Amino acid sequence: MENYMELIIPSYSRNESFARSVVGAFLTQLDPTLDELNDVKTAVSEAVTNAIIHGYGNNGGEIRILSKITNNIFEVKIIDQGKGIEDIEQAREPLYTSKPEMERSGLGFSVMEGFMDEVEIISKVGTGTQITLRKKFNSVPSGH
Amino acid sequence: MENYMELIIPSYSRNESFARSVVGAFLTQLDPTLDELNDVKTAVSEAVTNAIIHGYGNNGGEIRILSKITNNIFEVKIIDQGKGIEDIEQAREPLYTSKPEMERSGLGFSVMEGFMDEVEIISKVGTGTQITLRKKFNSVPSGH
Amino acid sequence: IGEIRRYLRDNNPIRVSRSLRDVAYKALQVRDTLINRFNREPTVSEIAKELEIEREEVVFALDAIQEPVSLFEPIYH
Ligand SMILES: Nc1ncnc2c1ncn2[C@@H]1O[C@H](COP(=O)(O)OP(=O)(O)O)[C@@H](O)[C@H]1O
Ligand SMILES: Nc1ncnc2c1ncn2[C@@H]1O[C@H](COP(=O)(O)OP(=O)(O)O)[C@@H](O)[C@H]1O
Ligand SMILES: [Mg+2]
Ligand SMILES: [Mg+2]
Repeated sequence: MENYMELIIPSYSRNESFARSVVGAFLTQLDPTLDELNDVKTAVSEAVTNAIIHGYGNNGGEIRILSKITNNIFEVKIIDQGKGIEDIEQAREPLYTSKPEMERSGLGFSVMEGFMDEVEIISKVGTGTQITLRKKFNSVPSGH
Repeated sequence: MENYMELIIPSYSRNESFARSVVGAFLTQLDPTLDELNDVKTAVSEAVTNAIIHGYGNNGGEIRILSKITNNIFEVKIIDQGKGIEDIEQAREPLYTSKPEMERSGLGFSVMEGFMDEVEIISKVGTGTQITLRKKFNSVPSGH
Repeated sequence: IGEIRRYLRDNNPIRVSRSLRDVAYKALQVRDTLINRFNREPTVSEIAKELEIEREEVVFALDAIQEPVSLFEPIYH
């Protein structure tokens, strides 16, 4: 099975749950369980929240979400044209946050890594950030 | 309230229900009644089906869906780059269909007009079609 | 019938926010039922089929009862 979709939304925090649901709805083609669905949605939620809070801060901007299904591989890219990440290795570290004053946990990337098979980060300061999340779905529901 | 979203999908018929439910989810920001939600989803469904069947026929292509909320006005554009409509007035006529052999009802545009406040058709043969649907929501959500 | 429909529309407008919550709670109940029936986690399509709704609608309904916050964020703010 092959399919894809692209979603563009302004970086308002109220669009975070919309984006997450749209990706979840798209994923239903692979017929996940609710737990699998929640894992992907949680990971997407972290990446979109990062684009809103860190990428754009208080400045407006657009978030692009590209999702693709190739056989049983699910992929989603979350792309912003915000401020970018200076040190990607540091950003990946559990508990690292550049906004401790905002009570951020610094666990966003750890959550993405825990819930997905692959997490790729491409980022350039002043240009933006592209997060790619991938997960393989093996589940063949029995009896249909 | 102001918000917008853009969704791009390949013109597969299985994406019709996905597109419809994404637009429905976007509309929930205005907290419509169930009837209002179903009206909009039905209209969107007709326009997306038209893009798939008439716009692209058996050829692949992309469908763009742009939706915008400005105060209590809901707008959604369904855009294809398919074959276009030769005679727009004729296409709008109830029961007119260019594919009677496919058992089309010819009621798609009538449904859109019945369920929405405004239906705009812009189309050029060989270039594509853009349908704009608009509806005003007066409903003030009670108690939340 | 048109009159009645209009009357119902004007006087009993069920808001989507309410209806989504109802669907979500039903989906969670159905999930439990199906776990017992199949002895495994049901898939989203199986839940949707049981509720006679589209699978995408299950997702949007469940999200309606979830707080739109990042996992480790404080819930107040
Ligand atoms: N889209 C982004 N744009 C700019 N910086 C980012 C982006 N995503 C993550 N970062 C940086 O990576 C750090 C770690 O992210 P994360 O693990 O999600 O923790 P938190 O969001 O709690 O700070 C952030 O504090 C931020 O400095
Ligand atoms: N996106 C489109 N691209 C090309 N032609 C279209 C498109 N949408 C509608 N049409 C034309 O308008 C006619 C009427 O559309 P509609 O009222 O939905 O009836 P039906 O789809 O049942 O034919 C179609 O038969 C087709 O010729
Ligand atoms: Mg984060
Ligand atoms: Mg039609």
